[in-house]
Amino acid sequence: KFQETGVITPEEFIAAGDHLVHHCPSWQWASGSSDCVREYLPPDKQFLITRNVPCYKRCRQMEYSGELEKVLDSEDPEGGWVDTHHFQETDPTSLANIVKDMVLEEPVGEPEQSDSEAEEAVDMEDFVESGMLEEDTAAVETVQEEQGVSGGEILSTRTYDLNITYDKFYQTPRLWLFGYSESRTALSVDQMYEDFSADHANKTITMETHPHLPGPPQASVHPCKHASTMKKLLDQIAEGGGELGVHQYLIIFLKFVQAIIPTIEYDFTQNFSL
Amino acid sequence: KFQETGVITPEEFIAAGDHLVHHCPSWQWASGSSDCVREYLPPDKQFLITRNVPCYKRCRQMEYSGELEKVLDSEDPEGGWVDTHHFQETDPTSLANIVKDMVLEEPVGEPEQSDSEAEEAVDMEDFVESGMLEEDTAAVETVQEEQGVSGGEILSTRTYDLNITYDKFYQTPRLWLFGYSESRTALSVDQMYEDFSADHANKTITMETHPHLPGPPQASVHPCKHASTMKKLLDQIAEGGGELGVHQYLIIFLKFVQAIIPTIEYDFTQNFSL
Amino acid sequence: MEALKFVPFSSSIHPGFWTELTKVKLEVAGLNEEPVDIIGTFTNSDPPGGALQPRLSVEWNAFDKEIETNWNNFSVKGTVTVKNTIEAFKSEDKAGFIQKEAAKIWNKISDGSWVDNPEELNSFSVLMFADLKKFMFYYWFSFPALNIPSSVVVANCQEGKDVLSNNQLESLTRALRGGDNSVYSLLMLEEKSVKIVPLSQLGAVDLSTTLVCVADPASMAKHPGWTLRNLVVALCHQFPSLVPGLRFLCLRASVKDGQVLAGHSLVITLGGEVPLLDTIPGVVGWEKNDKGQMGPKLANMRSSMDPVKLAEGSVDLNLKLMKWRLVPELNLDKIMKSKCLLLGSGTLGCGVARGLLGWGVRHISLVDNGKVSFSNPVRQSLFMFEDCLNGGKPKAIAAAERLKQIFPGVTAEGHELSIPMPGHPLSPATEDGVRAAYDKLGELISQHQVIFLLMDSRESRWLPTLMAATYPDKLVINAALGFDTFLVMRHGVRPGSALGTQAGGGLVPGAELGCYFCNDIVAPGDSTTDRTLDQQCTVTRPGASGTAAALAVELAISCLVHTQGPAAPALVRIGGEGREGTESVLGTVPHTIRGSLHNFTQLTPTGPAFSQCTACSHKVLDLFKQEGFELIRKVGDNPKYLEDITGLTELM
Amino acid sequence: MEALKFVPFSSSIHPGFWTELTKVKLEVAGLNEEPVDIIGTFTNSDPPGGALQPRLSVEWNAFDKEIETNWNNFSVKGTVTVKNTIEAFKSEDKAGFIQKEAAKIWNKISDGSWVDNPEELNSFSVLMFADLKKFMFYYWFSFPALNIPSSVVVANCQEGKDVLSNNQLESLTRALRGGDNSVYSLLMLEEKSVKIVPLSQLGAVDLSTTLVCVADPASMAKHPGWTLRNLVVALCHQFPSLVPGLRFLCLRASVKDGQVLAGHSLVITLGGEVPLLDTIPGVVGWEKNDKGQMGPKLANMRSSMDPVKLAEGSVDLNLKLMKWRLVPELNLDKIMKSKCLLLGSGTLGCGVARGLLGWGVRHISLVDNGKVSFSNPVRQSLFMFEDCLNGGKPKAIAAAERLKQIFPGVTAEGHELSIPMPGHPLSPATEDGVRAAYDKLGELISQHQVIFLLMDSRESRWLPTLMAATYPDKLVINAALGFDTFLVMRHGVRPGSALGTQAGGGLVPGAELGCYFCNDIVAPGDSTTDRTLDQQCTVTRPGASGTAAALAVELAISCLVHTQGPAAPALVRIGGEGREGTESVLGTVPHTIRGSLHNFTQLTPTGPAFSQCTACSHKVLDLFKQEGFELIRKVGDNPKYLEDITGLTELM
Ligand SMILES: [Zn+2]
Ligand SMILES: [Zn+2]
Repeated sequence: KFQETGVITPEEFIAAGDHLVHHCPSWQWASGSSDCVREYLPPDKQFLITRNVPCYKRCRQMEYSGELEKVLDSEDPEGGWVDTHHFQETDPTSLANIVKDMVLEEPVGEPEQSDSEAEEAVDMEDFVESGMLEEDTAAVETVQEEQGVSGGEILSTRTYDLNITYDKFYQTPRLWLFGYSESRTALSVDQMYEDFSADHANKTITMETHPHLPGPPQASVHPCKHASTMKKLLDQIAEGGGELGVHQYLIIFLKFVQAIIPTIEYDFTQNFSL
Repeated sequence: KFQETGVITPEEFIAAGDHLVHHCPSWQWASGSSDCVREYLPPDKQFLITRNVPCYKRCRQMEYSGELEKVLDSEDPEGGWVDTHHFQETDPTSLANIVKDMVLEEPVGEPEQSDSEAEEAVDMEDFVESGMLEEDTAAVETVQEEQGVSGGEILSTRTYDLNITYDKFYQTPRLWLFGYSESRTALSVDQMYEDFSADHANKTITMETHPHLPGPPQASVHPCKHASTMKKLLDQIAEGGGELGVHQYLIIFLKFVQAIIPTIEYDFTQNFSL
Repeated sequence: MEALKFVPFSSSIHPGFWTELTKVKLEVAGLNEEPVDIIGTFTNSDPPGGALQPRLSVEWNAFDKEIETNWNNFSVKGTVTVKNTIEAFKSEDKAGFIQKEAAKIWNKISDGSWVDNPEELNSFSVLMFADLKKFMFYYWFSFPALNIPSSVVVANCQEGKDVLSNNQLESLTRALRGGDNSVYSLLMLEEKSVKIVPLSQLGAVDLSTTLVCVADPASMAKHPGWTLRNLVVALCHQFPSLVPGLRFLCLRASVKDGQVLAGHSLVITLGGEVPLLDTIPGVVGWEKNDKGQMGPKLANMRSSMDPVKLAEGSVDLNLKLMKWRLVPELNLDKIMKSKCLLLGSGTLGCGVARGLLGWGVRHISLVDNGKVSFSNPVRQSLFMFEDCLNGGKPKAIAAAERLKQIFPGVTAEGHELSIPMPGHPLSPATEDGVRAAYDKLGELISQHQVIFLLMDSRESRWLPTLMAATYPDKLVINAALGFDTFLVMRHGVRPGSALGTQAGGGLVPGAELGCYFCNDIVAPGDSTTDRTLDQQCTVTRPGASGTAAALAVELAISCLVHTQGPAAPALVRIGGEGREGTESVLGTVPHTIRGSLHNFTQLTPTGPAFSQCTACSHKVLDLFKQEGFELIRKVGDNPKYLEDITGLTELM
Repeated sequence: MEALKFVPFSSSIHPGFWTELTKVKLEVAGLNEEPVDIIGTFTNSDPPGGALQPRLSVEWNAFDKEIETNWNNFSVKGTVTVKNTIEAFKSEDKAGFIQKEAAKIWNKISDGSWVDNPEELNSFSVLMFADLKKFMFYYWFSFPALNIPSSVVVANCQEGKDVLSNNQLESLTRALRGGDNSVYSLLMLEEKSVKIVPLSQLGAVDLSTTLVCVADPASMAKHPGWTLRNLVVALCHQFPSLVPGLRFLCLRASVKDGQVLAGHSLVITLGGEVPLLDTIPGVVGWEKNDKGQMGPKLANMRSSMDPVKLAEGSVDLNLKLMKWRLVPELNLDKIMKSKCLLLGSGTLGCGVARGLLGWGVRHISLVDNGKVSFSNPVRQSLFMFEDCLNGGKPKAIAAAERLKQIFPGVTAEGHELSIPMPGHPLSPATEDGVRAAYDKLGELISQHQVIFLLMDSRESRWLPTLMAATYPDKLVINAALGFDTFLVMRHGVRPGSALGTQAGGGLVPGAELGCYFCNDIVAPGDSTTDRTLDQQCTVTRPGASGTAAALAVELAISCLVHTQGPAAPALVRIGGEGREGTESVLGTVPHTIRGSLHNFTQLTPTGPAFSQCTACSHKVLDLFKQEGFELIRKVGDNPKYLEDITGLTELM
């Protein structure tokens, strides 16, 4: 079934999720809000979550990444921890092309600015307290200073929390993204778009209510093309004489996803070549 | 203007109303509910009203009317008070034909019964009191007994109250009818249809909110063809070398109306011939 | 010498009175049961002969402090006592009630104040219970009358014209139209005229040339109406010596040829003996009901006051106008009684439901599995912003609720349901839910005559298409949207026998028309196939759904009123001469309507049924009859199964 | 020997927390300002290098009694204190607030209970003000920390991999993933493995082969995070003799290629002297704001939590999908910013308003002079039953209100206005009202770019047609209904010069297209002329208005986005090759669309302007410019006047 169509059942989703959690320790099963339990999934395995995925730079900064990586790598004891463009490095052409199909139509033009109306500015200076709060000499100063990187860019260490839910209608996994700014505030959708590949930002990412969590609508990769994309991949593998188990679905799925969101840095256990 | 189009202004309506009240004493000006005053009409001349217009028989009984009339006339000291078919008698052909145009389209078929759902029946017998109420020997017995008229018909002495309002959109008068049964309860629209000419009942009479009175929607002769009908009449008179003053509008108007509701008996002062 | 007999009042109530009474009870009186002052009127203009009983009318203005009257319309003061419960209404001491009212009149008689205000001899009191929820009004009028000593009798009864000259009558009617409209007065006869003076002048006038004038609501010969009654009692009390021989003009004034005529008024001369009258006489005056019994009347104003009934009446009338004026043969009843099932409650579902309401359809069921999201209300015409809050209401349920808010007379139900789809395999976790949905869908289809397929995916249309095709008479209307195109079609019917008998002559019988899947050689469920009309991330021009929904409804109605109903044939090509039997009273009934907003065109092609169709072919229908839910399970796992059993696989 | 320095926590809040906090404050806490228990988490998996500051995260589950944690995700108990006013938030004694929290920790240290529950050394307290109306949350985290005696210093700082062998590291990470996730424990080093025991065993282990293990949220070289801080204070108090030389494993565990790596953990050996610590030391721990100042943070969640903003965002996104996916050149901005005036708020007006909402139009004005009647809601898609009660709300106003209820982001206004009409003569009583209506209509037309004529009478369309034609750039869309037919058209523009230059080649320039009256040779206002499309007792098939309204909107939008806007040319006959310049990005922009539900056909004829048109010809326009309201008065009295001035009279 999976081999034929690229869709998976809830049971297969659980199997693939278990596989992912086992091989990618940063992923965990989560139960979500008790109000939103889907009865076709075990209560403690409602969806998958990984938190704190760093996102050092914006998509448009990708070409300047070399320098940044040096900075980051300098203190890395294990060498090369940062592994950007993982996807592009391993799959130069064909997979990338397949993933392009996840865009529903050929896009032209650039996204419009959402006309964020002038919210009344709150003067937070007014709340600053002095004197009565003693300075802490044992705390390391952490306020980010402007770093003299090319173009005067500030090093922005955003993070993302990623969720993978099961979409019953499309019978595929569905990825959700929660972004936090360097000052730990939730990113707006427009800010998140800075981290998404231009080909996808305005076409594949939609804002919807998370099926398992309370709160406002969240960014999600629309699953309407997941199955057909996966099917194409399966066909290519089959042509090459290989086979992909359904338990590997999420591993592959995350590779697709990185094509959409190339700037986030998460770990892949299994390099997979077509 | 009136001569050209058959429409009248509020001022002309007032003039024609004054003329009507003067010549037909049963008509009176009324002010209506104070919530509904139209500023383009004087407060005490908002609309015209005549009450208690008898309606002895239903349209389908018209052919048996001779006998009934005899009954009614028998005690009439002035002879021939009842003047049915006034309209038909004086204007045998041409006006009747013109009035037919007040039907919007040629009608076929007969009106459907409104599916009055079975209302829970209230047993009014249960409320009848005996014993404690003394019989009144000085009261004339008035309960209607079955009168041995042909076909065992009960003599039904309904009455109608008629109103004439000014319709600002159509710039014509508009007739309203409130019917009461022989037992003085308000007639339903279906009951009233029994008194309207079959050609008109379901086409020209609509139920609408009275512009000056509170209460549920009331039966009204839709004014959308009034002006053009009046215009045709004016043209015919002009061909005959005559002229009709705008003050006579309502007199003529009521003649039209009697073609629509032939069973009600009201007084016409001026016999008018084309 | 005859006994004095009076024609009683009958109460007559203008519908506007109930409206105002409801307002007063709800907004002013509340639970207070104290009598409220009202004003009624009577006329003395009824045509002679007694066919009309005298009427005391209360109208929309009864609660006003003062009301307009005129020469033939007289006011009477009264009260209305509205009890709070039907029990209190029933158990009210009726004798005591009228006794109390009569005592007030007697007080005015005994203290002599009636002479200056004689109209107060005349009053009425209404006892009521208003069932404001049901718009039912129980009411009982009393017109309190004091008994006249039986020794007082009628000495003579003539007509006015026998007593008054023509000149006097003319003078009288002129005075009437010009003057005030007191119920009681004195009429002084002069040579060629009359003069009207207040009743209080009674002691000061020459009674040989003066008549006591009373506006008389009655129209019977010989008998006066109620207005005279308490006056006689008052006169007996205060002027006993004047009574024998006293002449009364019971004034009646009707209109003929623009003239007011009063010659038929009664002139009554009293006779007999007047006994001492110093205590309150017996009291009568409760109105009899329609059957002549002592009981209250009931005004059931439901159909004219209940806004829900009013709405129903209005909507029906609007539709009847269509029939009366334009399409006399239109079978409105058939339309209004059709039960319609709408699968999908999105843009199309909302639009179709509204169109059906417009046609008077009273039974609409909606199905959807989604919730109302923030982007919906601007496109989906039954939803509002508030429906999106807190995660959104279930669409089908919210849509049904709104339908009732639009037209309370509709029976609308919403069902939250995921339609089982090919290519969506069952799993142990989902099986129970799918099975329940399957059963529910089957039940819904069996209960409705018209099935609208208004979903946003191709595969969800398959099972309802199949299920409906197992009946010979379901009308299935399918609508689907592209970005700026739409498709609206009716499915052919699949009676057991007819298929295969090709009728010629440029038209295709209803039994040989295709379904939505008849054009396809791929089974639904494969999401890689073209989905122009089922694009799942739906992006459409708003007008596409507006037009498609409107046309889907019109196609359904045109087909419903066709003599052959869902089996109506379709012309192969439109524009040929109107072939016998293809048109309904509303016009042609095409098989398919395809429209484009790109160039604002519209086509009505006709497509025949396909014997290897994955949804409506006999092969599939037969298998479905055998296997039922098992077939759903198989095609859930593998939609290609449909291609196999229909032979499509071989074909390719 | 270096001073002990710690990397402080930064607070990190999941949007779901604000949702839950709002719920708790509204539904549970109310005005109660007592601290509420919450749970946060931190991770020790950040990539090495210190780019990420340690984060204490509170998420959607913070108010749960217990939360899921895992090997690299540790829970921390805390409280949130929500003040009721911004003033109370501001004036709260911050020093006292944190002092109180620190005292609780000190109590646990001084009574020794921390040894069994060491995780209680770690806590946080949030001071907040929630502006729930504006969805703004002012918050200030404190992570109470007791000052360590400055004489206690770092004797040595190494990396884990320098102290533990590979086998030991591997044993450690295996234990981590399999075991519990205490923040504090003891790590006993064995030959090729490690063993983890509770911290309470501290007195019972061999400290030469045991490290105190602390999950460390920091990722900087050299400096541990906050979790170590109060532990050192507690140790100094309870085990002062053990402290010098005590080794701590500040456990950091990141993931690489599916492996958990801990070699970059810090191993810190303490040194220096431990003074007597029997009173509570100084307390620090308020979080700095984004600018490094001592101040609260602000989360403005308006755009993600305010349902109105959410709706706006959703609707916009839906439209942008159209642009992004299908029509990239679509100028959405132009559409959304167009101000639309709808003359008539009946079936067509309601439908058009909804269509415009669907296209994202934000400014819609409606005009009508009627009230909502009981038969309206089933046909007029903005009204509901309740709008009919008590005589009915004014239609235009009710419609505007509903638009806002559908989409709060719209600017919708309703105007109760009777449009002056030819053949409706002014009279002294009506003149003021007509004049005011004339002025208002002129003002409305000047303020809007798109004018929809959606009335139910022909004559009411005349003045708006004329007024709009005095501007060179108004887009006028006219829709009219018959029983089962409809007409939708755009009026040609009337720029001062262009008229008369006939362009060839099968297309008619926008300046030469006709208006609604261009086909007529009779002036509006004569009610005896044919009124098929303006039948005043409107009886139509519901689908006629549904389709016409949808097409009117689509025609307007197609025309708006055409490069020439209202001046877009129309093809004389459709179906010829797509001529240059006639299409907009959305397709053709026909002049007229005529449809019939009788046979489900649709035509798009093109009609040229008529030089003697009673509404848009230069003769009439010129006269209107000269005379203004006087012209209205004249044609009010005599609509034939229009026929005279245009020369139509002669023509006939
Ligand atoms: Zn088929
Ligand atoms: Zn024109």
